[in-house]
Amino acid sequence: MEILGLYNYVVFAVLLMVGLYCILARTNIVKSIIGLSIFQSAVFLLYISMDKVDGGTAPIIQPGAPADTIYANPLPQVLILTAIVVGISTTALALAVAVRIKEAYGTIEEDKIQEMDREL
Amino acid sequence: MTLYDQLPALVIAVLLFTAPITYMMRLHGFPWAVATLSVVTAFIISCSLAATVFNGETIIYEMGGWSAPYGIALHIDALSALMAMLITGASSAALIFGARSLADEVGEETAPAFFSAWQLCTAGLVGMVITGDAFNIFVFMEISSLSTYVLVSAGPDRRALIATYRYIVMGTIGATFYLIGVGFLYMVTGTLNTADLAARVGATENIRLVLVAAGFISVGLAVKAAVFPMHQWMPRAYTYAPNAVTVFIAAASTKVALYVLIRVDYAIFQNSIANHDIQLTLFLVPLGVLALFAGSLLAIYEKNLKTLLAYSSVSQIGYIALGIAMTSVAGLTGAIVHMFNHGLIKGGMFMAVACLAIRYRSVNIANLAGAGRAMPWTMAAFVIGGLGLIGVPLTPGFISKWYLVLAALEKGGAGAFLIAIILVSSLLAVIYVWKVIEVAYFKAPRANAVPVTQEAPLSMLIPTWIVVLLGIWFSIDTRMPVGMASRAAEILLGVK
Amino acid sequence: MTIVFSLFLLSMLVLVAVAVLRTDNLFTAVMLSGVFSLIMAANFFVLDAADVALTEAVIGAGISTVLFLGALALTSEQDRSPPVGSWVPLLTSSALGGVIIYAVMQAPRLGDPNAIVHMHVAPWYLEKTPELIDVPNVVTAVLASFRGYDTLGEVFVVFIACIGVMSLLGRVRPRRETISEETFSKQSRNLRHHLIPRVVGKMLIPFIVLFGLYVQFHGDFGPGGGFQAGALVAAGIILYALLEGDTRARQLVPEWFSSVLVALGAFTYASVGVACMVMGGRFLDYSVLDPHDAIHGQHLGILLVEAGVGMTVAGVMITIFHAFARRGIR
Amino acid sequence: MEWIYFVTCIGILVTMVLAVVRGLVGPSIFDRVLAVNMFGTKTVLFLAVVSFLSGRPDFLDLALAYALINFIGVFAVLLFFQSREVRRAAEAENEARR
Amino acid sequence: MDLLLDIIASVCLIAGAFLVFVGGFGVMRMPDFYTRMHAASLTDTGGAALILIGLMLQGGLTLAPVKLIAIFLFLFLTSPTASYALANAALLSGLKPVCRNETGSALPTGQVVATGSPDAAKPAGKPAAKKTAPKKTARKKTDAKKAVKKKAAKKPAGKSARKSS
Repeated sequence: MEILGLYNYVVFAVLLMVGLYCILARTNIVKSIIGLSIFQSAVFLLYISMDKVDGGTAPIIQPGAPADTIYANPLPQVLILTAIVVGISTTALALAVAVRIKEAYGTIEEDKIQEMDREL
Repeated sequence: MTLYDQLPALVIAVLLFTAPITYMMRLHGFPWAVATLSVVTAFIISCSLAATVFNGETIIYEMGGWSAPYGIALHIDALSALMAMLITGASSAALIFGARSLADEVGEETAPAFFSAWQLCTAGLVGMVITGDAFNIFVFMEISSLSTYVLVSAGPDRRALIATYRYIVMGTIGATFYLIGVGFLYMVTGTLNTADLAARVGATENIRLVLVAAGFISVGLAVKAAVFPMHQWMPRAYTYAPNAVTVFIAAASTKVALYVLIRVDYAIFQNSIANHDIQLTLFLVPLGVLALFAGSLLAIYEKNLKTLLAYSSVSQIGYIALGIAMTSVAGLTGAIVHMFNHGLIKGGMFMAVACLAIRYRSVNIANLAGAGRAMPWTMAAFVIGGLGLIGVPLTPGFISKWYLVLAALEKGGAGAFLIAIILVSSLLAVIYVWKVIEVAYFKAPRANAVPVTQEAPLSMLIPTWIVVLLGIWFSIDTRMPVGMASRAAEILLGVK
Repeated sequence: MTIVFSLFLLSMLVLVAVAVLRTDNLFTAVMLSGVFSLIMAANFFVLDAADVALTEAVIGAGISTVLFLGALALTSEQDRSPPVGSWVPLLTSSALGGVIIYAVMQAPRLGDPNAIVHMHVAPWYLEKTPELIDVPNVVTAVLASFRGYDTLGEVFVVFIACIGVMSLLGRVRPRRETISEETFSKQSRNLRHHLIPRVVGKMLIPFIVLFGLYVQFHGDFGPGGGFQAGALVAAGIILYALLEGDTRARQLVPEWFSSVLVALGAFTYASVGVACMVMGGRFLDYSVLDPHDAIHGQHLGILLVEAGVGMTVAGVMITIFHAFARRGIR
Repeated sequence: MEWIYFVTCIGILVTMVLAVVRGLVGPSIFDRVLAVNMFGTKTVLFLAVVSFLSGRPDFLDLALAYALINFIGVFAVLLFFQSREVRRAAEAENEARR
Repeated sequence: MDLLLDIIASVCLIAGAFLVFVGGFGVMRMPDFYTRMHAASLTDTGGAALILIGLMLQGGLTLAPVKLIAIFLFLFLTSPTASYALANAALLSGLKPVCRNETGSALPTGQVVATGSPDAAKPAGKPAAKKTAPKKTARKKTDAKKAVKKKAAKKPAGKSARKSS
């Protein structure tokens, strides 16, 4: 059980690895951006895994709930709400840049773009 | 609450409050005017804040009236006030200076968005230096980075796009690393306030998590600060951004990441992890030394003047990293003073480059032949800046190097090695600065080139010279920067 | 129970992430990353983070998939990366993973009630929220009031993303692709000829917008708030744009309107903060908004602030969507 | 009653796994879209049952939101397919000209 | 009364879960896209309905059943619509349904054979079928379902479409 309790964090590590590998190894810009969003999502998992309390429930206080109700930790949730919005903003901006790159260079493969720039 | 008590929040509020207004301005020239007005106001506010904390006081401002660690508190001491002054000063100088060149490079239609992004970039950077909350730093880091991407992508060349893309990828990786580090810290302490973190990190048993958190935060910020092997995004971003934008981000943005590095490392980790000074030294000294050489060498072989200066920034960041790594008052003072002085020097030099660009249309060094005669004032400013990079006495670069050498002397044998390296890299700086001077002053212009006979417009030349003269002033009367920096270093190291 | 569900969901997560990495077809990758977000959201829900789950579903699975598809339509569908020859990425990412696994072995297990995280600040929020702010949803209270400054920053992050996309795609005219009249006339950028989807979709739009408003104003009591509501309302408009075409959607919600919405939302948030200062409190201290009743002041402040957030997010998402949709081949 | 919910959840989760596998295997693009769509509906059900299992039926809002979002996704895909034909034609024309 | 309600709810939930699972199984095992879609969409509505009804019985007199009804209506409207839209898109892009001939061997599945016009008014299915007639006979001889499937899987659906147009 102890090891299973750390499974979330291991998955977090694996997702980070996948995301980073996708960013670094792929030359396709849109693919890298997808990798970037996986990379960011992994961090969401880290934070949200922290907020769980055994036998708890979401931190929304019910009117008639007994006084000893256990609630999950609200703070990581707030942080991740912020981080999700930051993530989509970055993604949107990166995609807009990718579209402009396609229009300017006719391709979204970084290695080809590099060749084209070198010719100049 | 008097207005005076509200100043810490006002410096952010002024910038954020007016950014949507700037965006809605559709009249010619107004976005620039609103942006300049708000940034200059922010500069004045930061100056008055600096005056307050000059004697080593600390201002704590509780956002929303919630006391830390439950709410977010602004935390302003000598170091943050100095940085806030540098940022807002660089921002206003670059805006005033860039009125002409930005009108050229940024279209009328994109102007509202562009200047709004400029304001938010300033706000983000200032927000990072004055906040006292680890997660809040991330939020403002993202504001500043996203707006910097927008600013860089406004560059006229299509290569600006690819530079922006690289910057986005590296910047996001850096910020996410920082976020992971903060997450681990939160996991072991249950708090996000930096002062509270500093108090609680030491008590933890999960030393592995703290160590890895320190690693993630340092690497993430090193990416943001373009410390040597993580610098790849920087030269392109500086080169293809609009000229005035380069002035601003070269002067301010990487320094802020270094500031956060100093702040987090010294305030939180230095007291709580055993032997952390050695770890920091092992991390930053090799990178700093490599940066000194690699940056200078790359600069020597570079053909584009803006890229050359960007590589020189890589090597100058190496000095700052060395200063941070020494974990002594003198070293830290040197690093902080160099952050300030390098901002002044590089700002001035990029201004000179922008002046050249507006007449020559190209900043390839080969094309600048004869610039010394055609644009004597601009080139003079450039040369003074270059002397500053080398570290000649009576220029700002000398002061910071002096402190670095002092700090190295304290270290004994290893220090002598560091001094030797600092000297050698100064010599390398001589080479790349001379390379430009040689072309500009001693080469005849090409026969087929359109001759440039006009000096840069006064609206650009005057701000350039103001910055250059300020640099000289601060190298003669060193009370302000050195005073604040040494006070900041004492606070950070807990020596009083 | 949680662990069993997590086991399923997290294993699926890894599976999907690896599949995204391996596929060469970007469309497949986008679809799978939509699934990735859905799994992530379900997992958040299992971990008692209802607000985050809602946000991740609406923004991660909904809006971001639409944006990715829009970007794919304008770029290319095939990933032509050369087969990987370099070992640097592999080494870097394995080192990263190794370091993290090394560290998290000391982390408290999932759901440990004695973890330090649940000891220091968090209980204070849970305890004091009913007393100081009197809002059932503690997440909303922390988001809008205790850490309202963070949220202010976040609104400006969205704002700047909108500015950025507009300055990149909005006004600079794309290079005209040369295509024949025949191909051009075939191009239809709506689903108007699909009768069934059109009827059903249009029927649902009012409900989506209504639901968005519910999420906006019910955010104090249940999962929800400005971000989720803004994204939902935007999703309704986006659905309309998909069905009826971009041009008609822009008649419904004119461009100037959505950009005013963006600026107005951000402005509202900032000016609530300034108003607090003017009324003698600190920045974003809503208690002073009502001089007689601090809790009522908090309520008022949270309402205004969330409204600002909702406006900005809705405006931003609509604007960004239009910016991508409009830039088709012409 | 608890374990009934639990069994239902497991049933739905297994189906989700099957849908994911179909999404990974393909073979055609439409199979993937089908799998994604099906996965979405299963998520809705899963959330509904879990909200009962954890005793917080007020969280059904989430399931509702998922149902809506899933629907929009399918239309986005549909429009994407439709525009793809034109894009292909344009690409082919451009290549022929070169 | 409560017990009865519990029992009915349990039966509904279990039956629903079973149906849902059958749908998933069908999606895995069915030979081509259209049959898979059939499995998915039929059991989707049926299974979802049963599960939601089961939950409604447990909800009591609160807001929960109302929300469940809303979800039910949504799914009931959107799921078939989505299926229709998807099938339509697949057919228009020329994805052929599989049909068995007398010998019982399956025809190539999941392969795009012709580009249909996006114009819905045109019956796109017919010309596409004609075009591919020779191909069919050629493939029939191989009679190796798996081999064909593999080929289809290897080729991304788009490529062959572009070639044939």
